[in-house]
Amino acid sequence: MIFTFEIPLLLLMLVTAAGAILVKDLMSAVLLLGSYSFFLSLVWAWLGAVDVAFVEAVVGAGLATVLFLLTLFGTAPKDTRLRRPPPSLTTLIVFPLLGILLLYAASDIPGFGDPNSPANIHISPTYLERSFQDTHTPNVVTAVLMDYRSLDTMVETVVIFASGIACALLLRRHGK
Amino acid sequence: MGILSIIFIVAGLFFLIVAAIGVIRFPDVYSRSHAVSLTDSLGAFLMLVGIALHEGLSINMLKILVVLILLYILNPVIAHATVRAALRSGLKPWQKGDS
Amino acid sequence: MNIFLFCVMVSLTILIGAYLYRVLQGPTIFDRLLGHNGISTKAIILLIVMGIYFDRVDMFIDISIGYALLNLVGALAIAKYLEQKGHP
Amino acid sequence: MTLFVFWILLSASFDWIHLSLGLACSFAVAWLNSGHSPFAPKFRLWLRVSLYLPWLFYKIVQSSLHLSKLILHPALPIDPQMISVETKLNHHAAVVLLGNSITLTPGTITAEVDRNHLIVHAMDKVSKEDVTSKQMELKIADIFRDEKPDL
Repeated sequence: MIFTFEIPLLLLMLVTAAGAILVKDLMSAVLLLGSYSFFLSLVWAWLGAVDVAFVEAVVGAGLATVLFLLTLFGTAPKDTRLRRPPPSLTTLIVFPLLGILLLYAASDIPGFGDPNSPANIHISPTYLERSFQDTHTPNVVTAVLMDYRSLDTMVETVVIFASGIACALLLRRHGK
Repeated sequence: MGILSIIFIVAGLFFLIVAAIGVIRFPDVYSRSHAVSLTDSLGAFLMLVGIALHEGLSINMLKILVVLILLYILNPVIAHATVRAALRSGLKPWQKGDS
Repeated sequence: MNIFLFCVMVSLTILIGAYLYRVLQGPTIFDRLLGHNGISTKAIILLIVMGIYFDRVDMFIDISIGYALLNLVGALAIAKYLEQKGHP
Repeated sequence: MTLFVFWILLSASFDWIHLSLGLACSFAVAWLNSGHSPFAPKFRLWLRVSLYLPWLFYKIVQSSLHLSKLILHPALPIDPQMISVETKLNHHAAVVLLGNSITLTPGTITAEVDRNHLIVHAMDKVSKEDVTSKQMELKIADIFRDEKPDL
């Protein structure tokens, strides 16, 4: 009963993504991407990852739409109809192979919610039992992100900061 | 309490379905926006009140009411912005004689 | 009650599909904007129903408040943009 | 003040740290934004607005039933038209409330607002009557009868 509900959501996501590629006009593509991130966030919420869903809603639906709009506002949206060359032979061969490889690798991943998978045996119980004594943070996800993996998170933040600075530099030169 | 909330939710669902039919059937932007406004005002109201009744008196019910008030304030603003943008960019409204 | 809520969720998803048809098909950009708005309203309601279904309303309701605010921001930005540029 | 209540609703925790932090944040936000608001709502006004809301809800239910009858009718007997309405309201918030009520009522949508001139898109004759009968405007003028005109 529980797992059947994701399938219509995933189907809607597929339709939206295909529409965003196929649609002729860039504004509509931006709107479709907004709807896409709504659906993605619904899927996250359905799987129980409420924090990820919140971030997806904020970044995907709010910020990304506004940023895309700013980009369209800065460039010329009238001329940028999608002109795609037909795919070359290499693309036609390599990408299905890559897909098959990924599916093959995915068959090794333990099933969703499998109690015998390695992550569920060792790591999750430790985090769940000890995170409150260790860190005094009520939210386990926050504890994992900010305490157990704080170095990782810090370097991620550095990467995002660097990309932000790069964008600011590029836009400043554009403004002169 | 349970029966009442089920009645409210089913009524809200009925209005949502009607609004979706309207969104598909209506001929132009302006009249479609009426259908969307039907969703926002009555469908969402009935759904959320039904859910709040099901939840019972607690902090969550108050939060659901906050969502409801937000919807009531923000959705007319969005509908008005859409229709004004359509009007200012020179889209002609559908008249009765058109096909 | 749980089965009833599940039926409500499935029918909301079908309704989202109807709006998605309008977003994909819409002759002008404003139709797509309206469909987007309708989709987000449905998503807010769907989130709260989902919260009831899981008995974790306190977590899900915060996302729906965030949705409602963000939807306003995005839609207003798009509408302002379209007012200035004119529709294609 | 309103922001503080909002904070309490959102955080739903009542320790001293949370409460004082929320109080500080809401005062800071209110202080930062105090220059923009054209008028400060008074308590008497809120009371009258909350008395106005049930009537608005009654109108919403009535016109929703009418609009869903229109939608489900097989021949789709709609006659959409643009009408322009002059209002005598002379207060910013009153005009905002009027436009919001018109948009919230299914069947009519405010398309353009000038100072006291609204362009309304109406679905058919019945919903056109709603706007042209001035009923809503009289109610709102009654709410704002004591305020100083600022338009």
